Amino acid sequence: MLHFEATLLGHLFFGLSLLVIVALLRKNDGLWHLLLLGSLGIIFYASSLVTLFIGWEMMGWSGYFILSKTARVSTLQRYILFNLGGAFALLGAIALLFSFMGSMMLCDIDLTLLPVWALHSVSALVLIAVFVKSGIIGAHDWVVDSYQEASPLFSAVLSAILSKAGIYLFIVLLLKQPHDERVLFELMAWLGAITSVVATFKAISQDEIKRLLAYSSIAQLGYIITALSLMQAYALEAALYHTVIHTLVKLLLFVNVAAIMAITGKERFSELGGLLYRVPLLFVLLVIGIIALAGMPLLGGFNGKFLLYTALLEEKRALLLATVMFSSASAFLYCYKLVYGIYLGQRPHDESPLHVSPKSYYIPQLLSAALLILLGFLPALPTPLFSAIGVEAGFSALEFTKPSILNSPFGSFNGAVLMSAFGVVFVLILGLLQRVHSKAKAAQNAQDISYCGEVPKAGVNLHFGYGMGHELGRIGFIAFILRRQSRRFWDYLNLIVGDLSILLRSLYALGTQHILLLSLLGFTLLLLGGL
Amino acid sequence: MFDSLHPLITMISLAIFGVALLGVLVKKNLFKIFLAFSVAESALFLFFIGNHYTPGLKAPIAADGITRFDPAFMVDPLPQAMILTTIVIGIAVSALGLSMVIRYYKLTGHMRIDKMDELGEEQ
Amino acid sequence: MNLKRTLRVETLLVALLVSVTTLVLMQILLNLHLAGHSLGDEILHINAASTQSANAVTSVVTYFRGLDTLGEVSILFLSIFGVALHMPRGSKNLFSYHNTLLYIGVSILFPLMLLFGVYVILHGHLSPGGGFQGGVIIAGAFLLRFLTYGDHYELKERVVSLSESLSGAGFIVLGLLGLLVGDRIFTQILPLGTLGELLSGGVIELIYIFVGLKVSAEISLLAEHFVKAHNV
Amino acid sequence: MSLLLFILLPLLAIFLMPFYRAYLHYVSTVLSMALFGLALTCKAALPLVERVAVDLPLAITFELSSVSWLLVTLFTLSMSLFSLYHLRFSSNKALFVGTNMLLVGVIGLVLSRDIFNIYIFFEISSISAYLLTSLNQDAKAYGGAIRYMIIGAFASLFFLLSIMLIYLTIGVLDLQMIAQRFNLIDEQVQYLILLSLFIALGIKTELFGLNFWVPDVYQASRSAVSGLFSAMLSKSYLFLLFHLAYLLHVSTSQMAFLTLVAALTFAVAEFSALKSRETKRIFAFSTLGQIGLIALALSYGDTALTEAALFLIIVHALAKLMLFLALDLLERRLGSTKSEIFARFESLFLMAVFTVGALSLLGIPPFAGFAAKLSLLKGLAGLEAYGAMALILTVSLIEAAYLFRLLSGFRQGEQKMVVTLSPLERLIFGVMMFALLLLGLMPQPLLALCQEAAQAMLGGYHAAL
Repeated sequence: MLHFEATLLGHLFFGLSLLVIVALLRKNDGLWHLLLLGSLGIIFYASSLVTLFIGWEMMGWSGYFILSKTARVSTLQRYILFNLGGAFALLGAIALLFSFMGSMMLCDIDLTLLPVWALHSVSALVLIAVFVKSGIIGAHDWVVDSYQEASPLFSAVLSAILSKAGIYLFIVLLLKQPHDERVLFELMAWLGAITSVVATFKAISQDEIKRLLAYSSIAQLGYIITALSLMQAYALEAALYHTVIHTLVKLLLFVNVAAIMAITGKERFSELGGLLYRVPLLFVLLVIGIIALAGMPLLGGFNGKFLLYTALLEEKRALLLATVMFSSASAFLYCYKLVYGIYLGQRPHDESPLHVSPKSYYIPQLLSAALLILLGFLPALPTPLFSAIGVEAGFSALEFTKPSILNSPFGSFNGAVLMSAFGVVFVLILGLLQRVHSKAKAAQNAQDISYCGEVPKAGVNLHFGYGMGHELGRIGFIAFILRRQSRRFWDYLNLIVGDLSILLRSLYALGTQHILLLSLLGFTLLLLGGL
Repeated sequence: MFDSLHPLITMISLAIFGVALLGVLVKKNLFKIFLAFSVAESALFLFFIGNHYTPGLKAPIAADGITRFDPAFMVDPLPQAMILTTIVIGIAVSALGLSMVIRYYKLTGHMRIDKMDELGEEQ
Repeated sequence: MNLKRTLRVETLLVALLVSVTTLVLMQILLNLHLAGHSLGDEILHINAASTQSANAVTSVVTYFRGLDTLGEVSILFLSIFGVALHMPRGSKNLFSYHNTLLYIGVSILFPLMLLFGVYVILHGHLSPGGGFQGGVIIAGAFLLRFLTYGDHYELKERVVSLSESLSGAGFIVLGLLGLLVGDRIFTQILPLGTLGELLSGGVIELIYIFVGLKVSAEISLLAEHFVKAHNV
Repeated sequence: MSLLLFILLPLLAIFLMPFYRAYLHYVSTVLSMALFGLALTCKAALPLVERVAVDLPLAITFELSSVSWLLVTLFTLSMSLFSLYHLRFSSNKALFVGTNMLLVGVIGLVLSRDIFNIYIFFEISSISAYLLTSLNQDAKAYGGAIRYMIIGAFASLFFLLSIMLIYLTIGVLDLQMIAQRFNLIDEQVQYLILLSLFIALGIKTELFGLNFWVPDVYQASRSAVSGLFSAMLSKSYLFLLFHLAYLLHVSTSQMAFLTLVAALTFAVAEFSALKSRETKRIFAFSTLGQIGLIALALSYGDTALTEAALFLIIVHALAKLMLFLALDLLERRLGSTKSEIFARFESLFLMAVFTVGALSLLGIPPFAGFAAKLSLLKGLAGLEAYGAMALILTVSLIEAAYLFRLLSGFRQGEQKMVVTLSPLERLIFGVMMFALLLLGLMPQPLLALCQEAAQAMLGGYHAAL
């Protein structure tokens, strides 16, 4: 049943998952994490469809049992039902493929041989699995609840690596599509873009930190889905690059939040603030993560976005490019909220004691921050690996000159020069501020805003970090997004299925004589029918 | 009137079978249901043996003068053996059923089939 | 008499359905073409030769289809066991009124019925009757005693269960012997004797004695449990 | 060595019961294990045909084809596991007689090739099932048993009617000879015989429209006994129904009707399990669902699908027996089988047992259910039965919903009763879990056996088409 084969793509994804899981391994739930790592290994090194599916399902239910330590039953049910829904769709696609291909081996899969209707149904079924796993809008309820209710470190694993399984599945199964049958992937591109816009605005209006990060990973995965749906060499590199960056960023952010929760025991913006001077190192690490997350030119985050924008330009998808840019720009709002809400502003009034965060939380953060900075200096470092994967998947090789120069269809930029220039400017401004800081007057308490001629009452908390998203609701377009709840659709569906089950179950509460009557009725009707 | 008794026997036995089925489906008392089942079984036996019997044939036993077993003047012994077995099975089922009904009556105080509500979802 | 109370609508509907079913069955089964040559004719031809038993039905029941009888005996055992399980023997007899006329009559009749029962069992392969019929006659005799002797009369548990189990085991061992001695289960391992003699029919007679013993023990046990089910 | 030993030895053990009244559970274990060993030894000499007392056309033929061999081995294995589980408890006369009679009836149904003899084993298995249902001797048990008897008597009426019609119109009782002469009789009587057989066996196979009594019976009887019912009873009737259907060359439109009924069985049963609060009823609905699935696969008459169905029969019997025995453990300690007992016990081993059982039922890798579901879907895709595939995949989601709701009970509840298992119980459940895992990872050897059995079962049917 199990056939394995090492591929470059497998090495990349398994390397990432190894990095994430080993970095977050704790002693008490080690067994389940190793089982999870095993199932990821099975997925990423599977050479037959059956092995891929076995790994996929084992990842599903081992994740279920880790999540079941902390999550509520309704979230667990939602998690397992969405995941199994995707998995059964994948199983249907595998059975369908087998009936046409005759063999289960991945190397024999050639989608061009399929008749059109079979191609569309197989792609649709696999896409269901991909969409559910990466939490595309509509199938994202389980993502948000599970990330919030998982233990802090496991939500890091969930967001950093488990969500990438869908990406791997798409690359392995659907990337080699015949050119003329692309209508499904047009839809997929738009779905990815819409997801990122909606998820970004939902993220901004969240009060719990982990829900914000959950919506943010949905948004980032939306970019990757859009990149993949273009099926073009640079778009594939953009997707792979963004996968690596997203794994590192989410690992950093979630562990950072875990450290904050370990220190303060709080997980809402409204209960946090002003921790800059308590844990400056965490603040610096978070800022590095934010810069990469927002895709600003400095750190690695920009490279993935840069490739995605140029690929979209090359494919002449202007409207799609505009949407992606809009959502990526507005993404900066929740990045700023993350920094401001936790570290800047003033301490809340309850002054609960602060604990010291465990040392082991710093290691993964430092590791991923270092990698992000490295990718900032040498943006084209992974390009040879990505181009080899692209060639393996049947695309043309990418041009590669030096690790520090990232080329794309519309020009290239030198990361090293950029980073060093920024470093010099940063040091200059820091020195300037340091001298000015000595003459600045320290505010006695949170209420001292005499420079604007107003003295607020004692109870007022001026730290508006948590309220940042509220006024967004007044904008018509965003209010429309925030009000739409796909959860209501799934709950309504659950209600209908529940009522149908109670109705059907009443059949099994019939009296004995009614059962006999039905059988006799059936006998007579069939007899009359058959004569 | 008939060239052979078979149509008559079939009609009578199926009529009894119908009445017995009606008894099973309508009667509320458990005892009567089990009795209706044994009536239905006997109706089937009547139908089966009746259709095997043609007037003038003797029982398949070599006694008082008959020494040769010849199908020309002897009835087919196999249905008799089958019915002998099914009768005993019929007794066995009704004896077990009635003993359970008695015990059920002692436990719940009623023997009505439409009031048997111990099983189901609410319990 | 209030028509509505006696003829509920549901009964009418069910009656309609059942009558439709019966009429359709009648329509099919009335012009039934019977099989020209059936298994029974086959048996009649070879009965004399292979079993030397005068009663063809007995030879079918015990020899040609001996396994069905074994199955049927185990079904009887199963249901009697169920009855004994669900209705344990009370001490009070339902018919414990004392009637001297019945008492004298039954004490005369009891041995005669036993004798007649044994006769019917033993002559299963010669005349109509056999294990089942004889067993039930013997059980009838015991039932008569229950009706008249009141509470203090009861079957000896040891004897009844012993005879029941030994006769059942005997029946099976006879079948297994057929496998060891002959080439298949339930073959004729005893000499066939000549038709019409008491000792004819080979294994048939022995099987029917075992069946007779078992049925008489079980049906009398059944009678006792039903008769003494009063205050359980 | 003869096939009849499978039937005569248990009967002998039952008749000689008064001699070893106190050691019944030991005798039952040794007997079922001996029969299991016997079944394994006669694998080499398949197909074994044996005639009782005389030669055809009068004899009762017994045949151990590779399908029957597979089923007999499964039944004796489940019986051995069942009696091993009961070794700990004191020897119970009724349980000994009921279970061994059930084994005789079920093996007889699978081996016998004579229509009247099948009726005898039909009655033996039914009456022992009635007895086993009423084992608890309380109002609930008797209510269930009486309902079961009434419906069983109704089924045996129709079975009797069909046998009588067969003998009246064809004059023979051996299945092979009936099959040869079946299309000589006129059309309507043929249809009537097939229909009454379908009603009788449909009730016993628990197909849709005829299975509304099943949850009550499973709820009335003890969990361990329900485990036996779902592992042995319904499977043997499934084999009988389709064996007769293939033998009597049922028309493709009637087979399509069977497919529809099977699909309905699967869907309705799984749907009604969703909101049920009584664990035994949930497992009963799950058994009905799996039977619907097996019947669906068998009704296509295709070798690949029959192979998947036979594999599913074995895997489901093992998984369901394990679940019911574990439930029996809980029922004895906690007294009730409402679905909240899952939140009221504390035992890591038992949680693992329920989890493995539920995952295998669902067809989730790496357990055996997955291999069965995969070969089923591959077979259906091969026949381009996409509707059936879609049905199986969507309804499995419903199945996942209620099974995982049960499992989620482990995490809730505060004061939990610690349940300790004896080493023997750990061994039994450990062996069954290992078997499910092994069959999941390496199903090929068993699949090959099922393939050979499927060809044997369908040989005649394909030759005639």
